[in-house]
Amino acid sequence: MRSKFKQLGLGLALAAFAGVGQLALAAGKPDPLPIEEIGRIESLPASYPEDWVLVDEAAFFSMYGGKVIIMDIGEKEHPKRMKGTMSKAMLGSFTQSPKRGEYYIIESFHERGSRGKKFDVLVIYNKQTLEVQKEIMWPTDRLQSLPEKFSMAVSKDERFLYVANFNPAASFSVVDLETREIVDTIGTPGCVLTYPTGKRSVTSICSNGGLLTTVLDKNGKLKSRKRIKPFFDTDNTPIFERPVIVDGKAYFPSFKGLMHVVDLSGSVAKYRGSWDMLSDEQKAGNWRPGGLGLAGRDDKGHYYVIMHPDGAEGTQTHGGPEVWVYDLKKKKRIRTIAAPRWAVSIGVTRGKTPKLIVTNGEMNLDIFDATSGEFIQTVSDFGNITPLLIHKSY
Amino acid sequence: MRSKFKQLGLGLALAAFAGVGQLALAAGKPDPLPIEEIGRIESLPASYPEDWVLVDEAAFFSMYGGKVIIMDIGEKEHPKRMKGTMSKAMLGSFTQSPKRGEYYIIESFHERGSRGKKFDVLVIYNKQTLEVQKEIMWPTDRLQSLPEKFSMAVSKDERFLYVANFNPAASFSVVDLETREIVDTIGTPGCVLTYPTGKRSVTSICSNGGLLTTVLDKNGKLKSRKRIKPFFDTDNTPIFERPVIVDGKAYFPSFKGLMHVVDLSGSVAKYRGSWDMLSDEQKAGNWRPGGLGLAGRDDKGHYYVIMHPDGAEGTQTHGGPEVWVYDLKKKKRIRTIAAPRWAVSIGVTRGKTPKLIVTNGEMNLDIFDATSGEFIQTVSDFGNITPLLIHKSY
Amino acid sequence: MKFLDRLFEKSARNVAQRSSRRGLLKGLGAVLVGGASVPLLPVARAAAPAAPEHPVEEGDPASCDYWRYCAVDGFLCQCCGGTYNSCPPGTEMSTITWVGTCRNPVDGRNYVISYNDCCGVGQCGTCLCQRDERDRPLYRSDKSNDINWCLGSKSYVYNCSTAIVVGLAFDQ
Amino acid sequence: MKFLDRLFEKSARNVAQRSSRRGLLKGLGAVLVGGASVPLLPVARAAAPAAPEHPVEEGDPASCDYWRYCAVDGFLCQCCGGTYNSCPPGTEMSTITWVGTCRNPVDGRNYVISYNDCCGVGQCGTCLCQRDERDRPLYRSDKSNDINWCLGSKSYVYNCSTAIVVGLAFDQ
Repeated sequence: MRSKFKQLGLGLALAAFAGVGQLALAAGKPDPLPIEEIGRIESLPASYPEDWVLVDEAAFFSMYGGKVIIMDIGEKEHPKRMKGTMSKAMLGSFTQSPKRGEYYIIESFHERGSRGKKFDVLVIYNKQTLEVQKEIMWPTDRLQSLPEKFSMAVSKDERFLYVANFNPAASFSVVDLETREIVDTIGTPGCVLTYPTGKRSVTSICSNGGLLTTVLDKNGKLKSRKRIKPFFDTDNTPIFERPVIVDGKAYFPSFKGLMHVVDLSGSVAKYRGSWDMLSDEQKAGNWRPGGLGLAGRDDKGHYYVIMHPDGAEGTQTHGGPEVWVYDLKKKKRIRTIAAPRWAVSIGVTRGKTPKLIVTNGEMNLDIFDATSGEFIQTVSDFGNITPLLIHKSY
Repeated sequence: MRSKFKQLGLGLALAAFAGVGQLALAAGKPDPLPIEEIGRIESLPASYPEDWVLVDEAAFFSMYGGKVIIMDIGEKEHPKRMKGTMSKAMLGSFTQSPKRGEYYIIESFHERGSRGKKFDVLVIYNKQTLEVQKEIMWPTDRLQSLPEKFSMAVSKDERFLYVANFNPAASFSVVDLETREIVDTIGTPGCVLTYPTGKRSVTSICSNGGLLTTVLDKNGKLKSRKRIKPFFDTDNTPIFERPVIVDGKAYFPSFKGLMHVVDLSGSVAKYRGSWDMLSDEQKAGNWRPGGLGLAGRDDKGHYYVIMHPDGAEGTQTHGGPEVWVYDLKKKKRIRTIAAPRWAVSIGVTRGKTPKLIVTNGEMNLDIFDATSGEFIQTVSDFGNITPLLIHKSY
Repeated sequence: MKFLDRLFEKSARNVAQRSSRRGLLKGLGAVLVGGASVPLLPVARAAAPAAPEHPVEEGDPASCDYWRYCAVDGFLCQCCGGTYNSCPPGTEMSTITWVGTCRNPVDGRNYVISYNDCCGVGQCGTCLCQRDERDRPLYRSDKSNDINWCLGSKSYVYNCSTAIVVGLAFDQ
Repeated sequence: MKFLDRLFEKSARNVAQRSSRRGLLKGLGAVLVGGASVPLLPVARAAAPAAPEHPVEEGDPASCDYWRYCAVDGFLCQCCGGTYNSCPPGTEMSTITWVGTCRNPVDGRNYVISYNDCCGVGQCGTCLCQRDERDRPLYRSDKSNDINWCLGSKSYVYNCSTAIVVGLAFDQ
């Protein structure tokens, strides 16, 4: 049926065009606009400009429609900001391999929307065409939660992808990015998430306040496990599970502003102690870190974190009115950036003139010069409902 | 794995409860709150109150998440308004059988969100439990468009369900609601939609400005076809494809306010002429009908339609600032109801004290007393993004 | 400041915060199982009617500051066609979940509240309530409301959250 | 008044209406096929470069009042990672579609515009534009923008709409 219509349409379109030359001639006007090509699709550069970011739109009000939106947050003209989109259904997770030029999304579906068999799929995208390169049907339940940067990670050499599972037994699966096959699924009893460690290890954070490092062999299979003893109390001195990694060290602030340092540069994680993020005065005001994607870093290795005053039990997830910037070597705050429309999550772009991106209380993006703290613009109206994580581009 | 956790949880919950009696005794306080049942699900009455309506939420910004929301629009307290929800993916269509106490939704899916094989499913719901009774995989492409009341219909005796298809060849399928099987799929060349006609006929509206009635036999299979000659010019004097049916007659206003009447009470549709909805003065002001679900009726048979001044080519879909009410027998406007926040679609509840529901310009629902025109309340914040059709309940 | 509340100007819901930190449930494993506990229920039901003084609570179960919601993060089923302890029609109640410990202001006791999600259909989309008191990150999954707890139900699609009394806290 | 424009206060887009009614395309069948017309294109391309005077247009293709959008109803691909006549990365262009007849204000000619949808991924969600001039209900499917024209593509999921010149209107 369809091909029949195509033939009909083609014939008629040709007939329509046949009249063009005559009309132009008769009127003495410039030639009419040419008939244009149909089917053109845009593509993206192999290396994205520094101001481009990938926004994890969790779509909390309609989770079927989650997506990753590629945005130029430095662009002043709204229509030029959005560069492309990938689907990310039911709180899907996103990560990327800069070297391979690939994006990884693991997402979930039921056969019929909210009904029928549920299954998870890992999808590999080409970053220039945003075309699906491969879909890998998942053998278990991936970890499905509010967006977490470390529910997926790539190994240092970008050979392996680690994906957290939770059903509610916790494990992670290892995907060989060369062969695009799952090579192992490894249990992490009582521990979750996949912090990339050393060359081929994965560290997870545990219900006892310690860590678990899973060491892989060169093929990505389980080689050994090592538990790191508890360094915090999950009830009374909890830490955020969302570290920022700088020079091989992972920085985990506690709810109350004690910064724990974990060395992930070797084959097994090592706890490196803690330091206080707050002065006595700040403590008196109950200043605390908090938010969802609450922290980030720039290429200088400076640490950015959302802070709020009057902290109390329950405020840890609610964001704050300021972003504080720390020199991690000096263990010292070096500046503060006011977030007048509130901050729930943040991101920092790469390069010498980094921008700070703040998901504000209205779920729009406020853009600041990360060095001067100067407000640049608000980016909104790009299909954003709950843009809860901001990823750097490469 | 899961059953193991269940056992653990059960044991611990029992242990927790064991302490209750002792504590109460010791404190001399009233007994503590009892442990509550887990797993209770609400259900709805067999016959809904008159003020309940079914809102077709098209979810134009995230079509995967379309739904039908059952709302008590007379209720003053927000938390008591929403009664239940059914999914309706990718511009799904909705209709109902009052006698059978069933709802019908035909919706579309890809195997993986926006990728993989696409398929359509007809879903039969029980109106009290909102549980799926049966899913029928669809043999062709249903008509997928902005919400249309007559893309589905039930026969007068509620034995058969008619569902419009479009791929882009137009047809409809007949479902036997007794056996819940498809009995026939019947082509309607150049004609679309399913206006129920007589006992077992279906009338469609055609690209030549005429109609086509398909007569079915007692088993729901094609018996004969009859074309009704054109009564309007689809280019120059177009009509809305959204009739309101009163006493077996379908009322189709033209874009410019000429009301065409089609008798659907017999086995074949009959054109019954037209009458002018507008006075000369109203015509001078270019008052015209317009909107999406632009018209409705009450149990007295009065006709409600959204009107706008300064009509022009293109304004026909944009809604208007007033609802006009007509006595169809007298062919006369009997009152006007101002819609101060604009009207895009309307619905009218059943019963002796009908309410007029207006989907306003902010995509909230403004509720009016349909008889007095008095504004009652605005209903918002119920997951509404694009609530484009309002269905009566039974 | 709860970020999701600020999403839609449409929402007029004013979500007050309550501090309800006394009474900490200890000793549970990684996951508390809320559902399918049929053998448990007769015990509870038998105890309650025989009590000389009726157990009491007060407050508005459609309001985010209702006492049971101290650790909630989601849409309140009370506004979605369900109630504070039952699911809307056409959904199912999750069998595994997270718990909080909330203080009933009437009797001063701390109760273990199971926040069983209702699953299926799609997100309810109203009465969003984010309290998060004693909510913990994913590494304490028994207390983490960031996880999609429809995990394990027939439908993994989150609709709304209930708040069900499942016991008294141990360390009161 | 275009109802979908008023949806989100976030959207600052001011959508002006234009009246562009001259030039009515007649005689097409039920459906105009926009895509896969490879044999057609060399004709167009050969004619254009040889023209003594260059064909011209003006206006902002990101604005709803751009001349080509006279019959559009949807998200403008120009804002979605595509352009007025190309699709965003990762989507595909529909092969069947509806058409409008719009007047190019520069040369005064009426052109047939094919509103090929870009399909896949999900709705773009910005630059919503509803003009609907000479849009007709479903019974004139060749001119109806209420239909999901991703019908027939690999993905039936609507992302955004382009506006492609496919010819001059007959009855100019």
